[in-house]
Amino acid sequence: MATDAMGLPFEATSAAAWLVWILPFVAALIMPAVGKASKNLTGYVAVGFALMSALSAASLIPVALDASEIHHQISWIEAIGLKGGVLADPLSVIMANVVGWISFLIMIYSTGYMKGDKDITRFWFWMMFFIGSMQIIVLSDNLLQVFFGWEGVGLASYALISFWYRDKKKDHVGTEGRTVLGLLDYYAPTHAGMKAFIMTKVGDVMMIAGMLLIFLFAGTFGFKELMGDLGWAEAMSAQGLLVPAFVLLFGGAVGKSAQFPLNEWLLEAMTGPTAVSALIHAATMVKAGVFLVARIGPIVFALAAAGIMAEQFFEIIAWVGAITALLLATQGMVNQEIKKVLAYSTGSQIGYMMMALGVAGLSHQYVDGYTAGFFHLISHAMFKASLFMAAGSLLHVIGSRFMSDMGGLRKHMKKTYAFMWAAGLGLMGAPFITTGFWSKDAIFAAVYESGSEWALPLYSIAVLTAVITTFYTTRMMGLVFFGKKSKHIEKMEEEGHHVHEASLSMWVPYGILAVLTIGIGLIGFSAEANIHHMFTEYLDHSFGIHTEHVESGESFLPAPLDGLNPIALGSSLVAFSIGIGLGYIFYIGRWVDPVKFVNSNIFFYAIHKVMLNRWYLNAIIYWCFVVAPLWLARAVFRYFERTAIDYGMNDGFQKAAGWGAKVVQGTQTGVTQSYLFVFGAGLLFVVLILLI
Amino acid sequence: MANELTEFVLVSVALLGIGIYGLSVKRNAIRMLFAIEIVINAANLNMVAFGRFLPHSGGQTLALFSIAIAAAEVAVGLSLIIVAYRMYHNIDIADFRSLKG
Amino acid sequence: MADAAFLALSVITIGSAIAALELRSLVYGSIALMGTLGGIAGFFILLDSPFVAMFQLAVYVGSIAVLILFTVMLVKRELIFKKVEDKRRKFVGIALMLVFMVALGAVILDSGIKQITTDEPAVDFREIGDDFLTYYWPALILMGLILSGAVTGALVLARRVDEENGQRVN
Amino acid sequence: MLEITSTPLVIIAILGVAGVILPVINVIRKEKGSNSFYAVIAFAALIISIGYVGYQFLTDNVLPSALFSEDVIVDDAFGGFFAIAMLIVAIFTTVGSFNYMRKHNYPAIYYSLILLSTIGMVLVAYSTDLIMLFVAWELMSIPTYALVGFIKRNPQSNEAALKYFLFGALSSAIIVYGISLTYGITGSTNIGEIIQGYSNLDPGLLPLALLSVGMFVAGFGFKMGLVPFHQWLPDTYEGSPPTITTLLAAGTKKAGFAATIRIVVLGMVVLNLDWTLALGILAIMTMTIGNVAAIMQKNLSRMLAYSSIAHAGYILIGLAVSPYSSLGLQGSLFQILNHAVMKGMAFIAVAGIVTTLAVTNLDKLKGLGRKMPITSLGLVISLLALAGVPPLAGFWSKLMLFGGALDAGGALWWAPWLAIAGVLNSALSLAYYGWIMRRMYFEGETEKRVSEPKSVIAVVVFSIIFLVGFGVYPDPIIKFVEYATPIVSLGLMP
Repeated sequence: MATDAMGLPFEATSAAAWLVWILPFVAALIMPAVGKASKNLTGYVAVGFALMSALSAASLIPVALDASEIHHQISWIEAIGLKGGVLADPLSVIMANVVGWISFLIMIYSTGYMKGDKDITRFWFWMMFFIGSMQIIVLSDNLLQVFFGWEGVGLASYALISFWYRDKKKDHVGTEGRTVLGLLDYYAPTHAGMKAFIMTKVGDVMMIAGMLLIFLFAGTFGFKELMGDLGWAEAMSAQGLLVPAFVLLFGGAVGKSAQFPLNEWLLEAMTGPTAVSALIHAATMVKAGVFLVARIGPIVFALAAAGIMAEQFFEIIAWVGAITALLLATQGMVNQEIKKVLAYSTGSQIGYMMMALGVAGLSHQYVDGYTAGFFHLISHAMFKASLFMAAGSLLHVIGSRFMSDMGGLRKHMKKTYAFMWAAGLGLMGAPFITTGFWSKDAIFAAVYESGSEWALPLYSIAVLTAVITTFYTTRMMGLVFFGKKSKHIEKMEEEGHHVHEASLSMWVPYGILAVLTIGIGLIGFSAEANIHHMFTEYLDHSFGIHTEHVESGESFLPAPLDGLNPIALGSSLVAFSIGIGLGYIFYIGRWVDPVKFVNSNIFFYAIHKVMLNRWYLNAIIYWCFVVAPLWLARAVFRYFERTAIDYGMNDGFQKAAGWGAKVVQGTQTGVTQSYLFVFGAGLLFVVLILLI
Repeated sequence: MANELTEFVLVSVALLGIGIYGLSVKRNAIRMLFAIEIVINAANLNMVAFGRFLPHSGGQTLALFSIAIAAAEVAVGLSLIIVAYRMYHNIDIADFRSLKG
Repeated sequence: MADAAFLALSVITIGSAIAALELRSLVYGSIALMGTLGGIAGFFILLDSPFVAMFQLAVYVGSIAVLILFTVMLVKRELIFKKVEDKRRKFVGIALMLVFMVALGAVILDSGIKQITTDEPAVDFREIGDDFLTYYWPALILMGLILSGAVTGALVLARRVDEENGQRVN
Repeated sequence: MLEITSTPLVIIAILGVAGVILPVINVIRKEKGSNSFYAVIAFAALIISIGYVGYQFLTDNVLPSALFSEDVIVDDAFGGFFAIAMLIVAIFTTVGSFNYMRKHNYPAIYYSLILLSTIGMVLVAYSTDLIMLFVAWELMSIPTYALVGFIKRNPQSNEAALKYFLFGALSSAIIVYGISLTYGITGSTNIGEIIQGYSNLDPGLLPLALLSVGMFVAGFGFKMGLVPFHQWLPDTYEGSPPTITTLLAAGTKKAGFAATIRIVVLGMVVLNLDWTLALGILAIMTMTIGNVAAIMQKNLSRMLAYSSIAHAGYILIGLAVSPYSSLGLQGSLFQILNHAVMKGMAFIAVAGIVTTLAVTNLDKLKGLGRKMPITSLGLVISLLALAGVPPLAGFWSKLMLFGGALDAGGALWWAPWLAIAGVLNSALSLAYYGWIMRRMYFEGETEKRVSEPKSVIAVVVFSIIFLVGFGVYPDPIIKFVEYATPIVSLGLMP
């Protein structure tokens, strides 16, 4: 039953944990009725319920500060001893607040962004459904319930990506007519939704397989119960199934968080409304994978203390994260669509978080990497949501998704300009003033200090990615706000449309987040120290992972920075300077024309081409898993169902005997005799396999 | 008994084979019905033969049920054939293949 | 060893089964089928099951075969004598038949079935009646339902009334 | 001894009387009288029957499962479970026909045949004697031959019926053959005695036992739609009246499983043969071919038909691993109940679409979500449940099936592969389910809403409540399944 560590009245606190995810579902359920009454009302209802849900999450904060937990269970499926419940511990409380408050802000933004859409009720329904499902993932106390939320967010994501299902041209992503390896690089919303659904489903299938494996050995899905008796892990380890099971679970995270090699759906997910991209494909749902790894990582790490080693699990996570971070960052450098650049950046930054959570398990100080990854999750959620919403208002105003159609906007959209710089600096990791800097620096330090054999290569990748990140963020800012006005804008102005700032309900939310990025950044170091402290206690309490108190030796750094790793700090500064310098040369100062630069050298040209074509990964996936199987299905259909059975028996002979065209036009199947023949042969076949 | 069980069973297997041959080769619906009758009779023969050698009354009982059921089956089957004949003026099963794929 | 009666019956049964399928005319085919069914009845007598044999004659030869014969006569003349066949299908079918017989025959000969012999007297057919009334009575009820279902179903299907105007008039 | 109040006998009495009386009323009223009049009689009979089954369960008059009896039928939980599933399907069919049969002749006979076939389906599950089982099997089959061909003016209906009839007749002959072999080597037709006979079997007779298993698998496999005995199925499902397709897909197919569990699984466990591998191979073939063929279909009924072939494969997983994992067989039973509701609702929805729009071609279903919102919602929910998306009831049964396969992995090296094949196939099936959903919601422009048949709405609403309700809180049904599942495992047989 419930553990009431806090001394608060038990009903109140645990009820708040339940309400966090139940309220959004209530809102979703009443939404059709509200929509019938009045379409204008739907927005207020959604915002109101999002606020209530966020407030419930906020009421749980004391739990996190105490590093205690609320665990409340109800019986769910007694037949197999399964219980449902909520588990509010520091990890989930922080996450629930991030999700709750960011979604509240995005809901406000959406009231402006989606104004006048005739399918608005559907939009709110799925948004609320999404928030509820996401909070289930966060607050569940067992894997199965997590999986329910997991599927719920998948469904909502599918429905919202294809929200504009009429597939109008302006809702596509990609450039019309461009092909990669013979396949169009141009996606309609419905196609994109389908792609996301199927690609994440691959991960889901792996996840459920992993869950089932663990359940068969442990007899439970609960996180707390898994930590209770470790006999299951020993048994699994003895059969060599422990690492595979957890890697399968991680497969689910790979799919949902768009990590390599299941990363490609995230880019096309940008066909959805920008509010959706901000909420689902930047701030929350894609973080579900990171959250899952943060949930199960300590369990795996704690097993090591019991002598059950599963290092490969962490190595795989670290490498998947590193590869994704670099791969997607490079593609972000060359893309022309503002939302896609941000999407690449999202995947890349999540790669960072994975890397941190991975190296955490490879080092002795688990809490360092753990804190770094999670802190980066929080800061990324803020600045990326802000950037996306800002990009959404650009799209709203300009009416085009291409950055080449923007340019010189800094005078017209001053607020957006300022906020985008603030959030963009967060993404770049501008030293000392942004949350992005502190979290990224913590990741660098964690990787560097992990003492793993992979530390050096991972560290190089991390730094290289940081350079690229800074570069493409500067590039984005340069293309959008600097230089001359594009022809598109000039044409708009001729037609009498004026470029103006977006409405209040739109700029306020991203303004708040941008200000927070800087504001928390200013106290960033102590914020991180607080989280670090919280997690140290949490890991110790819940998983028995002790952290040795390393005395920070004589640091030559000045007092406020005491305890930072000087090498990480140094490389962070260098990476930032190189990236922003290069970006300034090409895109803000415009001293060198990037097009000429790329074309000047066959080497640059080739690299540019590969990056633009998404490393050919997307095309290869399509060839292998879509085009080829369709061929195969057609072939099976044509040659097995239609021909093999009947051709040999019927038409083949008649053709050979030259009985003419009559036979050819007579279609092949539907002939009962062949069916009966197969029946007889099948009977023989069954008897045969029985006798063998 | 003058004859061995094996012999009866072998005759029954032969009839079963002939019946399956008829079903997978013949195109005339009525002839396919013949083939089905042959298969059912093969099974009945088997049943009664086993029943005699056990000896046990169940074999004959099942044979009786089976014969009666075959009569019912054939009645429905023939009426279906008659409907088909009225529609197509043809009873060639291999020509009835609008459903396929 | 098999006696003469058995051999003769086997030849009649299997021969007329083949004839029923292979004879060009459907009418002769159905007469040959009656031969098969009669042959089976003969086997039943050899197996000391006169009651089943009588039932077989009454139901099969008496009604089913006649029913088929009538249907045969209902359809057009050309169809009765037309025999379209795909030769290739036929060869494959014969191959299947032979494989079937050989495989099943081998299984049966290989098994211990040969040892099953009996010297006990045959079951008295009164026992069958007993069985019907004490043990199998639910099956008998179902049998009645089957017949009623089959008859109504067959009648509805075979009816010609208001076929043309299509819609049912309420 | 059989009590006169035992469930199967009462069901025979209620449904049998109603089934026989309907044509008589028809004759007395000189073939006048509306469709709904007969439908209400049939519906009432079915409701009373299902009520009686429930009453028997609640008053604990039902024996636990896996008891063999001295009689030809036994009133046990296993039979009761199937009785509930079949009666739900029959109710779906009857309710769905309220609307569908308005345009067709002879409603009285139609409902009478449905009732008779339902008796057969229910009694198959209750039988503990091979002869009884065979007779019940035929009572189930013969009326459906007539029902499939019921629309006499429609050539496709007739073609479907002929194909179905030829297959059915052959397979019932094969079943008799299998029964005769089993009877020959054990000396009885009572399943309990057969199991006794098997447990001290002369090793020389083993091949015959295997032969009879093969014949049972082929004969029942025809109804279940196992590859390679499946080929009639898509044709028949497409051609027959969609309401009757409901009865075939959701009802008679499940009776095939009931028979297989009673005979093959219960009976052959004692033999300790490797028949499980054969079922495993068939399961994989069935799943894969069903799903691959479904991808290319252009017709909704046909696509659903292939999908139900695939589902037979999933259900067979549980049967294949049953001697080593009770979870698998429980999953099979749960999946059978789920599939009855899911496919039942899907085909009733198709019937609704056919009666209002007269199309089943997928290309013509564009924008169905706006034309017929409730029907479409039902179709979507049933497709998602078929794919096993949580939180719908289909998720739990698949979870149990695959879990059972993994669970049996300790004893059967190939069992985990069944789970892997099943999971891959589920993922594959999403492709074509998604295709249908996309057609319904994401295509087409401005469709006007048309009025949907009330009977279809009733079925859809019931099914959605069932699927979502038991998806969120499956506990009662899992308990029921546990209670109804016979204990099949090596060493536990008499």
